[in-house]
Amino acid sequence: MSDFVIIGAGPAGISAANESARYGVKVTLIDENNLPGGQLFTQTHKFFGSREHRAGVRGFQIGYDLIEEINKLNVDVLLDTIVYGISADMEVKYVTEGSSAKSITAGNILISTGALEKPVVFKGWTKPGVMGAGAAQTMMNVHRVLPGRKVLMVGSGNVGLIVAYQLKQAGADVVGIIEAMPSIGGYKVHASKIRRIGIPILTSCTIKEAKGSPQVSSAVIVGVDKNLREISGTEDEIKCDLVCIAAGLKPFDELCWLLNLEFKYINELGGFVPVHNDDLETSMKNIYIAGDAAGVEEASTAMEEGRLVGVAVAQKLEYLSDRQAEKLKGKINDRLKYLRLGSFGKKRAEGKKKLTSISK
Amino acid sequence: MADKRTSIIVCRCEEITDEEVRKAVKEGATSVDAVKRVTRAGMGLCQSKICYLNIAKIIHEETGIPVSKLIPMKHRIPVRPVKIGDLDN
Amino acid sequence: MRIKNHPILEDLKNRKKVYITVDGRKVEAYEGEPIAAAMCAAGIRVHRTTPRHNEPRGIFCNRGRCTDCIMKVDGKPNIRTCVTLVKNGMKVESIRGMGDWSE
Amino acid sequence: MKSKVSNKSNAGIITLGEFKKIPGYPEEDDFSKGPIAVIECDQDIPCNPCEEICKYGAIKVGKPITNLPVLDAEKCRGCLKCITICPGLCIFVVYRDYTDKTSLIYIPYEFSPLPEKNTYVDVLNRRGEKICKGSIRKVIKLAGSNKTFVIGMEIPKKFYNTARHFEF
Repeated sequence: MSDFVIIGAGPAGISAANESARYGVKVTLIDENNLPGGQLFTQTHKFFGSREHRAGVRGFQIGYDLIEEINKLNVDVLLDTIVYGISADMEVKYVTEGSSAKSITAGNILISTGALEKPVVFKGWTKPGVMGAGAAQTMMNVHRVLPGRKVLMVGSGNVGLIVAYQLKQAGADVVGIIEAMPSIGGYKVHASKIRRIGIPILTSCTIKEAKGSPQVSSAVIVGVDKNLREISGTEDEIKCDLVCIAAGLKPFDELCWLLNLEFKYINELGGFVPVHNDDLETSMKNIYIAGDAAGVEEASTAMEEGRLVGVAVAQKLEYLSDRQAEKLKGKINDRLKYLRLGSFGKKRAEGKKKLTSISK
Repeated sequence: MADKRTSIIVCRCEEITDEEVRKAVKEGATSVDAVKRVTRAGMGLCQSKICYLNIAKIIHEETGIPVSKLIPMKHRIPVRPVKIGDLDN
Repeated sequence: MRIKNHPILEDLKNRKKVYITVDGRKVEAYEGEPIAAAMCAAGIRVHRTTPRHNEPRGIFCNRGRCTDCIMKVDGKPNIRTCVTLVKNGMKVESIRGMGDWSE
Repeated sequence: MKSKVSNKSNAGIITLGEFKKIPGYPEEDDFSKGPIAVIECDQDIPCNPCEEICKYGAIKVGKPITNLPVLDAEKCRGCLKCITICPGLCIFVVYRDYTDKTSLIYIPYEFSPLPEKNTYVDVLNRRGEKICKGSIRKVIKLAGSNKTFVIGMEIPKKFYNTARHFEF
């Protein structure tokens, strides 16, 4: 039996663990990797935001800080552990690498399982040498192995722009970034960094085929019109040994589907997202959701959402008085509000509003 | 766009092609689950983590049903690959 | 290719060098890294060929989710090489088709 | 990457005309005072470390933090700190009148290897195009810069508003 089982030790999960354990909640934090931190350890760039959001600090550095914090608290951390099911009576079923299946009954559960990369289908996309941008990012920034020498990046959202830049930092030659839409999806400042180091960004352009045998040795790109239809005659074959797909992320929510939670389709948040209230509690009592699993945003919002759940659970278990909890939540919500301002954040804020407004 | 996409794999695990999924949809499989039952797309080791959106997109293109109405295939325990031997007790 | 002299990240120090074999070829690896990373560093990108269309496959999601990078490891088939850490002397083999059990 | 697809995209390029609309973009006169920060940030991203780090109070973001940073040229001393803290790497310090004929452009740099002092380099504009030759004069690691170096490159004066990177 555990007061609070957290599935996924990324920025949201660790933050929730820290925030609730600090007030005395007995927490079990589960992750399938051999180190907590999730994708923070792939992030070598400095984060945006303000001082309270740790702006100017690099993602992996925040990861180390969160781990240091968790080590000081009394949190039960299960690594190399896959959660393969949750039963309706709050039994979390898991397998730790090298041992047989176990289960733990949870008073509260947080599903903070992050996101999955969306695929792009084209001829040859199954060849070795085509991989997700996040896959390439893990390979270079965590494992310190260059995933390719000549890289074509497909997609110009922040992930595509940042990973292209980081590939260049790691020593790869990025031949270009292509984007099917007429304009880029990510921040202009990220695109500016890319452009001034000489990497072209082709808009209204898509990938038609990855060629090579047995692995990628070139890619055929083609121009597209406003309706994303290929314009024949504009094909070009580009030499490259790695094609990275950065077509956006979607919440990784299979445990929520398994539990038959109520979902809502919110395009701005990556697709189907579990409906939740202001405390991030889902349609099923005592089941919480936070981070990208609760709608794809950013690591900084994920950490704040995690903290919010941590406080909510501590409040529910009476480790915090209502007054204390509301005060803490108010501060977190203020910080969240700031992260969801501006033309980029606003869309996510509206998406979140749609999600929370229908659940009550 | 649809016409040029034949023979491209959409479900990586079970190696189901765009053509096969389209055929299934035309024959009446208009949900992700129905496509799975007819073609095996989504039944592989990854359990539709990668191909779900590809299938939904094809159903949308063929029938006009919005992707927002095409829920993922039914999830069952175990949702992640687990060795049968590990489940002994 | 191993990344050295990264402008942001420090070199990983004190990692113990180990060796694995991939389809009989001796491959240098570091303790604590996944099989797929060691293979990628050695330039081996094809992990298996598929049962139905006999297509080569390698790393796709690198997160243990897509299962494209599965190989036979120490006699056990269908092991996700992107999340399975190397051990000295580990025997890694490509899977042709469905893969089988041995030993 | 040569391509039949039009490569004329302005993705990631802020034109000079657009800059001039940014509140606080230095006036022509401001450049005569010495090194001065040029903040090339024109999107309402929630972010304000540049305001926090400036001990001269020369950068104002205020609340909400999606406001664009505004430079007070009077207060800016060209101390370079904002260059290293900006997560978007979009702040430069421009010393237009470094000599009679040359300017010194300070840029954020996060690549390896670092250039050595007095290296002769190709100077790149915002599109990554080579525009002239220049010389690396400063390679600076500021305290607290967290791995972001500042490189000062000397270039012909007429490029002070276009030179933004280099290659060697």
